[in-house]
Amino acid sequence: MANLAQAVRLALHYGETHLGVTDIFGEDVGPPLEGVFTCTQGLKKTWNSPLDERGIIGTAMGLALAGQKPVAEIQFCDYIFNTIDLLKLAGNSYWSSNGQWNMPMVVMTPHGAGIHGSLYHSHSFDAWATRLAGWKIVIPSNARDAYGLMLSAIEEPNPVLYLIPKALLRAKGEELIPGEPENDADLRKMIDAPVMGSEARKTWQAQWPAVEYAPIPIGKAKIVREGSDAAVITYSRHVHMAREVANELAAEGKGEIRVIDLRSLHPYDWECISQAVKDTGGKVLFVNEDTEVTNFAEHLLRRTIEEHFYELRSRPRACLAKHLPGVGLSPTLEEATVPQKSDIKRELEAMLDERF
Amino acid sequence: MANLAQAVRLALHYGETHLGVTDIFGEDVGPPLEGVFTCTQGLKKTWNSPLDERGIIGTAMGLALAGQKPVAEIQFCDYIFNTIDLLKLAGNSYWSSNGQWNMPMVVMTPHGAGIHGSLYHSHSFDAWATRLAGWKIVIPSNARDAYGLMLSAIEEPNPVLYLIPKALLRAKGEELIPGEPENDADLRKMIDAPVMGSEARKTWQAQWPAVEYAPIPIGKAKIVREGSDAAVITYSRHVHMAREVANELAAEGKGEIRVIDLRSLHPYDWECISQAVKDTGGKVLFVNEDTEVTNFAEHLLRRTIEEHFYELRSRPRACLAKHLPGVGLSPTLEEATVPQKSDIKRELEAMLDERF
Amino acid sequence: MAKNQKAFPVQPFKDKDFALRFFKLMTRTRALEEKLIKMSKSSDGFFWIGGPGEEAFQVALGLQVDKGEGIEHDMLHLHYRSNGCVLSMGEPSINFIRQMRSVETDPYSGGRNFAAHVSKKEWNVVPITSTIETQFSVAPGTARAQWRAHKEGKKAGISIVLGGDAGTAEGDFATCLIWSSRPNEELPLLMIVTNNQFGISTPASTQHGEKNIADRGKAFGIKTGLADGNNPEKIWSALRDALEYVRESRKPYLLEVSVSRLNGHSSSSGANRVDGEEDCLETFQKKLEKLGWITAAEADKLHEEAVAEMNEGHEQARKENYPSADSIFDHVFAPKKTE
Amino acid sequence: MAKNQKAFPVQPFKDKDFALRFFKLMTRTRALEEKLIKMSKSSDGFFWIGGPGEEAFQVALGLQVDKGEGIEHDMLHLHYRSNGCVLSMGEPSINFIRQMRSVETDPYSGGRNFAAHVSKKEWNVVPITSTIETQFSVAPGTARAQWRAHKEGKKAGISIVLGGDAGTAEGDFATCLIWSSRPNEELPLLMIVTNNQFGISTPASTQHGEKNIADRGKAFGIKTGLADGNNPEKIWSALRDALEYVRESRKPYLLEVSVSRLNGHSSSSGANRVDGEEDCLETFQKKLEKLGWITAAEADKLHEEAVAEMNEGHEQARKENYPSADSIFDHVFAPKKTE
Ligand SMILES: Cc1ncc(C[n+]2csc(CCOP(=O)(O)OP(=O)(O)O)c2C)c(N)n1
Ligand SMILES: Cc1ncc(C[n+]2csc(CCOP(=O)(O)OP(=O)(O)O)c2C)c(N)n1
Ligand SMILES: [Mg+2]
Ligand SMILES: [Mg+2]
Repeated sequence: MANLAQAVRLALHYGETHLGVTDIFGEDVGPPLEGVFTCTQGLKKTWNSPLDERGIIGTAMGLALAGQKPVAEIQFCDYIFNTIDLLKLAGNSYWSSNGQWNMPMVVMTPHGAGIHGSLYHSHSFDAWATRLAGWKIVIPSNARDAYGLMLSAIEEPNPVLYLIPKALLRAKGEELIPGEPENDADLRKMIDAPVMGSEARKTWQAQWPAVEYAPIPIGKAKIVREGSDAAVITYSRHVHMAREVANELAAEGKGEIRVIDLRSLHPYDWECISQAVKDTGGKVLFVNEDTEVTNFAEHLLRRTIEEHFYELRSRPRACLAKHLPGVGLSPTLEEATVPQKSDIKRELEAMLDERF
Repeated sequence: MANLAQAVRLALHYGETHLGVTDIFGEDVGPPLEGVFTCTQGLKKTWNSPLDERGIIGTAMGLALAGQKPVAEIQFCDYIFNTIDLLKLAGNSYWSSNGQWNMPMVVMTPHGAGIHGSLYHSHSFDAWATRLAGWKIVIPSNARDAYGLMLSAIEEPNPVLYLIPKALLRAKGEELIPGEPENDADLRKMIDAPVMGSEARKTWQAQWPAVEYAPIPIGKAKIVREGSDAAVITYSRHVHMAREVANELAAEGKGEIRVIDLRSLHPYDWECISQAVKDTGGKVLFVNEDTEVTNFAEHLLRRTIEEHFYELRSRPRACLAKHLPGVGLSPTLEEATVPQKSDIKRELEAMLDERF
Repeated sequence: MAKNQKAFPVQPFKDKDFALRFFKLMTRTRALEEKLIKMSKSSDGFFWIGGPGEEAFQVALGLQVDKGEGIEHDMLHLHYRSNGCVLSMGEPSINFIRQMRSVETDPYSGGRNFAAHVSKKEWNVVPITSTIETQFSVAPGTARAQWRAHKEGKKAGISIVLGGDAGTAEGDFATCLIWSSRPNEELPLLMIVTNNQFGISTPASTQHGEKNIADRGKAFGIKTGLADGNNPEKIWSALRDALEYVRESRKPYLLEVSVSRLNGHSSSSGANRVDGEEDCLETFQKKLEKLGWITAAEADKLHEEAVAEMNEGHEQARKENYPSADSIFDHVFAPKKTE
Repeated sequence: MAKNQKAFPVQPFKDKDFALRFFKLMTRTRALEEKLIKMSKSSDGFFWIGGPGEEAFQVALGLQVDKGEGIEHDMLHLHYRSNGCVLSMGEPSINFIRQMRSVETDPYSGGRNFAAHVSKKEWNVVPITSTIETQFSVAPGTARAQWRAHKEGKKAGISIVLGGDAGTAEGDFATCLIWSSRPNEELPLLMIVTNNQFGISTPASTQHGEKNIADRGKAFGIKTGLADGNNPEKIWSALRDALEYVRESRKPYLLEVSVSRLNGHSSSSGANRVDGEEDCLETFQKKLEKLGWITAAEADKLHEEAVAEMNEGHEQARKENYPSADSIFDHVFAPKKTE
C-alpha cells in the first residue's frame, strides 16, 4: 500500500503523463533532492525554483494564464504567508475578468503540526485558505484520497490548493490505488529514489506502475466510520485520531460515533454534514488544528445553527487549536496547543453525556 | 465636532507630542500629500516611504525593536496582503523570544467598502486580522473613539492594528474630543491643510488645539443604543446602519434593539456580548462586512453557543458579506455583496418574529 | 526583424502616412482619457485613472505588439495607464467608456472593476490588477510557457510587462529580474518601467537611490535601455530594438521609459491638467506642422473627430444597463471543459 | 577606527595571543555544533541547523560587534547559522544546548523554538526567525533608529543583517537595498550575504544570474565587497573595513562572504560531514602549526576541552525541566510598563 507521499508522487506522474501537467516546481522540488518530503521523486516535469514564494505563486499564475498546467509547491505552508495577495489575485482573476481568464493551477503545500516542527513547521493554513474566494481546497487524510484528489485538482480549470498533512506523509494507506502493486516493497523499489548523494541516485529512474484514472471528486466528504450517537466532522490527521477515539468509545460501550472526513474544504459537502446533524440531534464535533479564533469550523458551526437550530437537541461543539502565536517545540507545548486524541475523547464523552 | 479623519490626526498629534511617537510613515503619508485621506496633515513625524508594503511593515517592526514608537500606514487594507508573514512575525516576536522582545508598533489602514471602491478599495481585513495571534485590533466607528483608541494603540507595548472605516472618514462625531474647539469651522481652519499644490499649502502649519489625554481602553465595547428585545453586535460603519434600523424598528413599535459597538476585535468585550445574549434570550445579530466563510462573527457565534446554548430561546444570527472574490464597482453589485441597512432590518425583523 | 515589424516602413517617422496614423492614435487616446476624466467629474463613473502623457509610448507599444490569442503571440501584462496601448491594438474606444460607467456590457469586467483595468483574452491582455507590481511576479510564468514552446520548436511570442517607477520598490520587481535571468533558462520577457518621477504624490527623487532604475538589471546580466517616452520616434525605435532583442535572443530586456503625467495621479488628486510636464501630443503636433504634414486646423479636426467618437460611445454606453445584482455570483468558478 | 577595534592588535593575525584566542573560539563553535548534531541524532532534540564551516566568519563578526543593549550599540539581525557569532560575543555554550533540548531554561525561546534561533535582548540580538530573509525587511527599521540618533548627535551603533545566498531571491533583500539607500536618508546598515552556493539542495549556479550577489548593491550606489569566509585574516579585515565604513560614513554596505557548509543543510539532510568543502578550522590550524604557534596535540587538547565544555552543558541541560503545558499562555502580550 502506497504511503501518502508516494500517492502524491503517483498522482503527479499520472498528471504529467496523462493530464497535461507542464510544470511541477518550487524550492528543492527538482533534482537532486526532488522534494523535502520525497513527493516529487522520479518525475519528468519537476524543476527547482529560486527561494522566492512570491515568484513561485506568480509564475504558477502566469503559466496558468498561458494555458499551461502547473503544480507549484510551497515547501511548507508556514512560508505561504507572503503570497496572500497573489493567492487572492489567482482567486479573483476569472471573476474580475468577467469569465475570461481562469487560472488552472495547483498549489500543494505541507500542512499542520505533529512532527515536532516548532513555530515554522507546524502551521495550519486551512482557516486562512477558506477565506480565499475563487479557490478550491482539498486536504486528503490517506494515500488513496491523496491520489484521487490530486487528479481532480489537476483537472480543475480553477486554482486548487492541495494541503498535504505533513504528519501523515509516511502513513500507509488502507486502500489500493488502482494500478499500484499489491506489495509495498515492490512499490518502494519502483518509485522510491535511492538516498540523496549516492551513486545509485545519479542514474536512478522511477519505474512507474500503470496507475489508473481514479479521481476523487472535489466537494465530496467520506464517512469513514458509521454511527449516529454523535459525529466528528474533521479532516487531515485528525480523521485518524477521531476514528481511534470512536473505536475506543464503542469498545467502552459509550456509543457509536460517525466520523466524517471532509476531504474538500471548498466547496464542502454540506449535505453530508447536514445529515450528520440531523442523525445525531446536533451532537456534532468539528475538529481541526488551526487556531480557534475565526476558524473554518466556526463557519460550519454557524451554518449548522443557521439551518438546524430548531432540530438541535444538544450543543454542537468544536475542538480546535489554541489562539496562540505559534506551536512550541517541546512536546508538552505542542500537545497543549493542538487537539490531541484525549481532547477529542473528552469532548465526545461530554457530548454523549449531555441530556437531550 | 471633528470628523474621523481629523480625529486620527489629532490623536497622532497628541501621540507625537506627548506619547513618544517617533515615526508616522507609509506611502504618501508625509508632505506634500500627507495622507490620501488627510489623516496625517500637519504632523511633524511623518515621512513618505517607498512603494513597498513589506518594507513598511518590516521597518515598523525594526523601529519597534529599536525602542521607537512607529505608526505605520498601509494606504488601503486591500494592499496589506503581501505582508501577512511579517504581521505574523510581529505578533509572535514577544512569545517566541519568551518575553524578551515586544513590538510596540501601530499599523493603521483604511478598511471596508461603502465608497464605490471596486475590487481593491473595498476590502475588509477584520476577519483576517483576528487570526493574527499576538496583535490587538481596534476599529472605531466615530471620531471620539478614533481619537481615544489611537491613544491607547500608541501606548500599547504590543502591535496594534488600527482599522479605519474608509466610508466614515468624513463623518462628523457626536461627542467632542476633550480639548477640540466647539466649532467645526474653527477646527477646520486650525488643522485642515489648504488644497494640495496651492501656494497656501507650501507654508501652512497646523494650529493644534490643546487636545487632552483621553484614551479609550482597548477591549471595551460600547452600548450605543439600549434595548433588550434583540441586539446587534457590530463595529465600524455598520454601527450607524444598525442604530438607524433600531430606531426605525422602535418607531414602528416592533421592539427595542440594543446596538453594541465592539470597537476592539482583539481582545473583544465578551462580557458585553454575553450580557446581550442573556438579556435577549439569544436574539443577537452579528454584523460585519467581511466575507462570510471563516468570519470573525462566526467565532463570536461559536462562543455564544459554547457558553449560552441552553439559555438560547431563539437562533442567534450573522449578517455578513457574500463569499465572493471581490466587491464589484457598479452600485447594485456592491449593495448585493456587503450588508446594507435593509439586510440588517430583514434579519432583525425575522428575529423579533421568531417564536421562543 | 520580427514578422510584424514588416508591416511598418523602415524609418516609420520619415513616412507621412505612418506619422499621421500614429498622431491620430495619440489624439484618440487623449480624447478617450479626456472623456473618462469628464465622466468621473460628472459622477458618471466613480474613479478615473489613466495615461494622459503616455500616448507616444503606449501607441508605439500597441502597434508593435504581436497581437493574438495564445502563447504564439505576445502576452501583455499591462497596468492602469495602458488604454492607449490597447486602443492602438484596435480596441473600440467605447469599451473603455463602458468600464468607466460600469455597465454590464463592460467587456473587461462586467461592471466590476475600475476604469483602465483592461482584460482581453483574445489578445492576450491578462487582467490588469490594481495591486501595484504583482504583474512582475506573474509575467515570468507566461514567458516561461513561451520559452518552452520556442525550445520545442513551436511558434512563440514573448511576454511584455509594464509598471511605474515607484512600483519597482515592491519585491515583485526583483522577482521578475531574478526569475527572468536564471542561468540557461533566461526568459523572453520585455520589462518596461514607465518613469513619470512620481508615485501618487511622492517624488521618485526622495525614494530612489538608483541613478536609473534600469541599472538594476545589470547585476543579472540583463540587457537594459533608457528611452524618452515623449518622443514618438525615439520611443518607437527603443521599443522596436528591445522587442527585436527579446524575440531573437529569447532573453530578457529591461527598458526604462521617461514619461509625463499630465493629469496627476488619478481622480483622487483631481485629474486636472498640471504644469511643467512636456505634452508629447503637443510636441509631436508641432513637429508634424513643421514638416508640413499637418496644419493646426487639421489637427484640431482630428481631435474633434476623436471627441465625437468618444461622445458617441458615451451616448451608447448611457443606454446600456448596469449589471444585475445577482450577476455577482457569475464566474466565481470556471466550469470544466467537459461540463 | 571605531572604539571597539581598539581592543584588537592592529594586525591581529600577526599577534599570537589573538590568533590563538580566535582559534579557540572557532574550536568551541565547532564543538558546540558537533554536540548539537549528536543530540539531534540521538533524538535529544528534534531538529538541528547551524553553522559548521562558517566559524571563521562568525567568530570574526562576533568579536567585532559593538555589544550591548539599545541603539547605542549594534543591532544584530542574524540567521540560523550564527551560533559562532553569539558564542564569540561571550554567550555560554549551554544556552544553545538548552534550546536544542527545548527545556524551560532555554533563554532564547523557553523551549518553543528550534535550535540556533537565538534571541537576546541584552545584546541586541533580535529574534532569529525561521522565515528566510524577513530580517532584511526588518533591519532598515533598527538602522533608521540609529540613523536618527546619530543625526541628533546621540551615540548610535549600526545595524547588521545576515542571510544566505539563496534567500536573496526573496523580495526582502531588494527591500533592504532600497530602504537603506533612500536619498539623504541612507542608513548605517551592514548587509551580509553568506554564500555557501546552496539553498538546501539547490545549487546557486542554477538559480542566480548574478555573477556576484553583491553586485546588486551597485545600482543603488551602495558600497559592496566580496570576502573569503574561510580565511580568518581576510574575513576579519573585510568585516573590519565594512564595519568601519558603516560606522563612519553612516551609509549602507553590502558584503558577500563565501563560506563552506560542512554538514549539509540541516538534520533533515542527515547533518553528516560532506566532501569537497574547505574546512576553515582545519586550514587555520595548519597555518598556526606552520607558524609554530600551536602543535597538533595542543589543538587536539583545545578541542577536547571544548568537547568537555559541551558535555558538561549537556549534562546540566538534561537535568533541567521541559516547559510546563500551561506556559504556552505566557508572553502572548507584553504588559504595559505601568502595570
Ligand atoms: C500594492 C499596492 N500598494 C499601493 C497601492 C496604491 N497606489 C496606487 S497607484 C500608486 C502609485 C504608483 O506609482 P508608480 O508605480 O510610479 O506608477 P504611476 O502611477 O506613477 O504610473 C499607489 C501607491 C496599490 N494600488 N497597490
Ligand atoms: C520564507 C521561507 N521559505 C522557505 C524556507 C525553507 N528553507 C529553510 S532554509 C532554506 C534554504 C536557505 O538557503 P540560503 O538562503 O542560501 O541559506 P543557507 O541555508 O544556505 O545558509 C529554505 C528554502 C524558509 N525557512 N523560509
Ligand atoms: Mg510613477
Ligand atoms: Mg546558501
